Amino acid sequence: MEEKKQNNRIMEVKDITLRFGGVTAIEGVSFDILEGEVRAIIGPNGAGKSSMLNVINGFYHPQQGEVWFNGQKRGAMKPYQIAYQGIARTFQNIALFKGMSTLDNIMTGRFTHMKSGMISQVFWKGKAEKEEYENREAVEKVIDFLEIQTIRKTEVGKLPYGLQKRVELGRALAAEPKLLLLDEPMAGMNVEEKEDMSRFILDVNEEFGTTVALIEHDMGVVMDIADRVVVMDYGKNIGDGTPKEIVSNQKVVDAYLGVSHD
Amino acid sequence: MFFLDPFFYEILISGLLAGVMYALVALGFVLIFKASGIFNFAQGVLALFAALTLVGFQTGQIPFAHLLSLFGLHATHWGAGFPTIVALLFSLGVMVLLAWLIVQIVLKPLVNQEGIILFMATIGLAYVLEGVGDLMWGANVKELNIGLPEGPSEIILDATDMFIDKLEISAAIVAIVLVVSLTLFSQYTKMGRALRAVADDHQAALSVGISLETIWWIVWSVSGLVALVAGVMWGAKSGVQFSLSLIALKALPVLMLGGFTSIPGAIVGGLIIGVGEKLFEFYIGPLIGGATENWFAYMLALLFLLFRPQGLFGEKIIERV
Amino acid sequence: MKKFTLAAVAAALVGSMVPASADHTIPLLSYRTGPYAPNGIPYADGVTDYINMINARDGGVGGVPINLIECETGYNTERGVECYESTKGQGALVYFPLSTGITYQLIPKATADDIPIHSMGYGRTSAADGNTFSHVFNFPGTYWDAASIIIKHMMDMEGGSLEGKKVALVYHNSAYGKEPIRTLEELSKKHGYELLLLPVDHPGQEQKSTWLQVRKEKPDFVTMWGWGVMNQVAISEAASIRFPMDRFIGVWWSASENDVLPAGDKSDGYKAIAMNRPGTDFGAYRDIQKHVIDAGNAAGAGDQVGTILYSRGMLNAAYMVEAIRTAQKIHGAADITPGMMRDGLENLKIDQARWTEMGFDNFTSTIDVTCENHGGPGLGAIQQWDASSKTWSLITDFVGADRDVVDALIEADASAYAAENNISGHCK
Amino acid sequence: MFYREAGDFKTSYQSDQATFTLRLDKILFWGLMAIATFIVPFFVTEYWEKSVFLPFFIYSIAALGLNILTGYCGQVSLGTGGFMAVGAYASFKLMTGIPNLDMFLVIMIAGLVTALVGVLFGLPSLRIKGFYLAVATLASQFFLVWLFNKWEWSYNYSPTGQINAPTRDFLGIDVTGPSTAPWATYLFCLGLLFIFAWITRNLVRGHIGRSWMAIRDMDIAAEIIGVNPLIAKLSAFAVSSFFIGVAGALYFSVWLGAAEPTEAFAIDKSFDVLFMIIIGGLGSILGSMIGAAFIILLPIFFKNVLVGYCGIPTDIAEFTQIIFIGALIIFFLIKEPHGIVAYWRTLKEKLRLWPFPY
Repeated sequence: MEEKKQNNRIMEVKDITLRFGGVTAIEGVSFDILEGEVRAIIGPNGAGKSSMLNVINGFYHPQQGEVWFNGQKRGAMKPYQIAYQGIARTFQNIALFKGMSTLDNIMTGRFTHMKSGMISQVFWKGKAEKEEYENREAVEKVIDFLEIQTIRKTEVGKLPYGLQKRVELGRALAAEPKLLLLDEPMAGMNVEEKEDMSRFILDVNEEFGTTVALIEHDMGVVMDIADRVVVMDYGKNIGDGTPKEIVSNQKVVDAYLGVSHD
Repeated sequence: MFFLDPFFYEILISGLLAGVMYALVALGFVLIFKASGIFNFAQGVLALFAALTLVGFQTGQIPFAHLLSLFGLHATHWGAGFPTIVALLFSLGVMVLLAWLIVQIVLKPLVNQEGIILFMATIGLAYVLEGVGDLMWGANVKELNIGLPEGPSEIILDATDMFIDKLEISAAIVAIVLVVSLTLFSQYTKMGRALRAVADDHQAALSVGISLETIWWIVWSVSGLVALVAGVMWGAKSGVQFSLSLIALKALPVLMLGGFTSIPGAIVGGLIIGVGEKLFEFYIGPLIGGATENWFAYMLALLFLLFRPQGLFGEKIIERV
Repeated sequence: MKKFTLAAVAAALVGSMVPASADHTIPLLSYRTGPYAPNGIPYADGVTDYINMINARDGGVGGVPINLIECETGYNTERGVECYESTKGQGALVYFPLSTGITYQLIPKATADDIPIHSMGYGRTSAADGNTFSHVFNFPGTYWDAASIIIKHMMDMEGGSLEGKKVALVYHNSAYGKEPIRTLEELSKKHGYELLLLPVDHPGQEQKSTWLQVRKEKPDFVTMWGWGVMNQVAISEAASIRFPMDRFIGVWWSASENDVLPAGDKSDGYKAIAMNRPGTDFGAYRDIQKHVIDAGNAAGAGDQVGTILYSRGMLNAAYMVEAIRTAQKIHGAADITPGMMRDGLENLKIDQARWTEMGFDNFTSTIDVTCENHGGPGLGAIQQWDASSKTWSLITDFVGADRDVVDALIEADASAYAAENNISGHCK
Repeated sequence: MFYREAGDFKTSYQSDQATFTLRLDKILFWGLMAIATFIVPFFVTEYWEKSVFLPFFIYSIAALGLNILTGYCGQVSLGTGGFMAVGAYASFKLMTGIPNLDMFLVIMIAGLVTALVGVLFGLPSLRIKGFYLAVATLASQFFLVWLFNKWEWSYNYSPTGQINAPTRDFLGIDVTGPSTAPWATYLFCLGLLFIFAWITRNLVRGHIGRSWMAIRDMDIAAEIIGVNPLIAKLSAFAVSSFFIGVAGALYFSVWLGAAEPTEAFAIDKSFDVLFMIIIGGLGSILGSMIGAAFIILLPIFFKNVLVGYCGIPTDIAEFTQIIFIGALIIFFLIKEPHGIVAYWRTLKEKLRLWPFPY
């Protein structure tokens, strides 16, 4: 575990400020994510965590601040361009393609890997067909990995919540991202499901070497799986360090243990 | 300069009055969409049906006369009709009954379905109503006269040299009365507050003990009333016939512009569309061949939408993940 | 797929397998539904009642009864095609589609199938050129004749000259409505009036800007090629801006009671071109009353008897009956084929004496169809509406069109069609 | 008993992604195709051709096209009539401008022209969504019809704006004009429908189709996965308009032979095709065809039964028929909101598991 810390910074956000109209969602937040680590972002509701992820994958454009990815400063980019750079994510409220099967959802996750043109697609010959089967192999690996073989052909709208979360993880994994963003991957799960999910995240991190940044409320889980933690409250960065350092940080404890803000 | 053109003001006023007529139709759409999220394709046919029923009562037509003639009954009229006011009340009664039937037969089994499904159901409804209306009252043109003043207003003509139809002025007054009373109804009555609650959140409304069915019934009844008014106004102009149901097409750009959920939006949208299309047709139309009103109304609405995708008064769409 | 085959099988069973009967089969492509139903209903009733009367009174034509097959088109071309195909196999003698769109669609098709079309005052005007359009007939007059006669009437009102005057055409923005434009343009060159074109889109419930345009341009006359609800609205709008109604002249499809009644008293004095005399004081009407209506067999709801469009339907049916008779005479056979029917139509000649025999004394113009001229004489009269008595009455005699102008236009359009479709005239 | 997979599971991805996963389905389909191709042409009469098959095939192509846009990509469009008009007028200009051009090429080029127009009118979809977009597409509907009514070049300066299809051929066999053989137009349109259904199938099983469905189901998530919404939406508009343009060209040139924009391509067309795909099943190829059959053939069926068999007056028959169709639509929606094709699927599922329901 210790050796990871010497790795490169895969992502660095510097002094990000994001406002909606008059409301400031994020104010001057900076932190970094190292290659190969599991980085957790924690904080109370409305702290700006999800907004932070939205900034990282380009859905929100901050008024101020810089985002560095792979050692390069990122200009104004659309979310789909950022996907091509190798950032994938899951969502707090599941954002699966409800009308599609599990398989199709995960296949869609490989969109950035598929390049055959319209003509080839129309005639389903040559590149289109070959590419489809190659990518299918990769997807099958993800399916095996997440143990969701039996629901391969099921429409995801009909799956129970826990499985949907897993399919969503699969969709993000299928992209083979360099950086995987998980927005509350364990929200609404029971203990057993949380254990499963934690195991998947750790496996992803260890087997594929994927860098993971996740938002999570359950401090127990965060303690178990995160290498480093950044704490946000009211749009500000109020703590950054290893899980151990964080629990002993007074500001963090206040924010969490209900020192009233009113 | 065009504003020195004496016709500019007349076209402006004509446009405003036409806009009120469009808004009358659009209002029916808005009421139903706001309370139940249904895009009611049958609104135009509802207006036709209401007007047909009114004329039927007024002139004492025998319903389904043509169908009965198959069995050798050749009468078409009872011999006497009802006075206008009674006919109006009876027609309203029919619309309320119709609303109840629609809710019970069509909407109740489709609760919680997606918007497009409900939209489709109203298409089926439009077919049924069109058939029933024609079968009941016949497909010929019927004169509709409920005693509203007609012809150019002499006072305005003398004072300004403008021809403003009294019928349209009455339509504007009726529309204003309708909107004001609808607003008062939704602000100050228990039922009105319930309606707004449903519009905001179905679950919440249900949890405070308001039956969704009742709400829908009321909304469809009110919308039937609006359809009756629109049918009367348009029917007085052109006679009551199938084409009356096509006025719905005139209301769609108004809806786009005003937002599907806003009553003031329907009015303001109607005015903008009315004035816009009339000015364009009057000044630009002759240069490009005329008959531009149909598409221009949509283009105008489209232009607005490109800047405000949710319509002029629609609730702002906030995208979040 | 299952549903499709099922429907298709049933469709075929009832649609096309009915054997051709020995009767004279005449399909009636009507529209009793849809936006133009108010115009379609009286027309269809008129045709039906007249044919039923002929069957009841004379036992048909030449001893062979007429089998009228009604088929609802809703003024829709696609359904017109279905009607055509489903009745064709039953030995249909002639088609009168009652719609410009369906007529255009059927012209090449029916010609290839050797079945004549009679588009009575509608359809393709240049079909009056019988040399090119061998199977299409549009007597007693075409839209271009109508335009010319209307202009003539305007000239009469102005004491013989339209020089420096302004004439507006308010028209249904479709192929039908655009028909008279070229003729009116040609005539404006000849007579020196200025032509103002004011299209109105279907359905035409909102015409405020059109009529403001009229107020602004102050035309001396307005003529109208309207259809359906557009007529009613135009007439009320014209009355609302106090346009003198006797200077507002419609084509024969803007000339029914339906068009003027909704406007009430304001429509008094409105004029339109007519193919026949209004009213019911004719022998044929008395026969219909006696043999059909009193017998309880009136078509439709029976409430259209005596209206302008009902009479026009009767007239249309009368032409057909007379054409069958002519065909029987030419070919010396009681049973005739569609090809013979075509010959009958092409040789149709009805003078006033014959009209009187048929029970249409002084009802309409004489008919004289030749191989070259399928447009008949091209005569029309002007009728005027009296709002107080709610009746139409003719105010002029049947007069002819400006043949120089109209014929040249027909010639030009027909030869263009002939060139496009490699038709060499069949008359010479 | 026979209706199930042989053993379970596929040994290759190829067979897993095949169009027909069940053997019986495959046999049924190709059997039907063989009958349609080799047997029906010998028996097809003009009535069947002009009133049943051609409208069914042509509307199926249009419905497939709209289904790509609305069913797969989620963009509700009411511009179908206008786009059909573009196809029809493009084919008319090609037929009269280049008389020797093969009809197949005419149809394809007409499709391409429509695709371009479709992309242009698809641009607002980048900002406008849902019913607002549906109403916005009406702008294209009304504008295009107005344009073809006014633009004299488009109808070769004929005095009325009516266009007529001259006689043209496909590989030497006449498929347009008044004296075509029923089997020729039947096979021509059947072939095109087959090709377009196959193209649809290919597109929707690949990544382009998935990008459309992703936009339909959750556009924001799709964008974050890497789908460029501009390209996804506009490609759907292009492909959809291509299909609809082809349908419009066939509608005018092969089926009707004459057209006038204000009547043939009016707003009713747009609504009818939309009804087809909703009733048949959004996002389903078979559903598009079932919907086309429902809207096009059911009225003919009713008409023939009510007027032909029962002898009811035409207008009463017509009213009864629309009441019945309306009631049927409502009934189907209550029973199966996802279109008739969902019925079919349920039936298949039951067959597969029979005799054990669970």
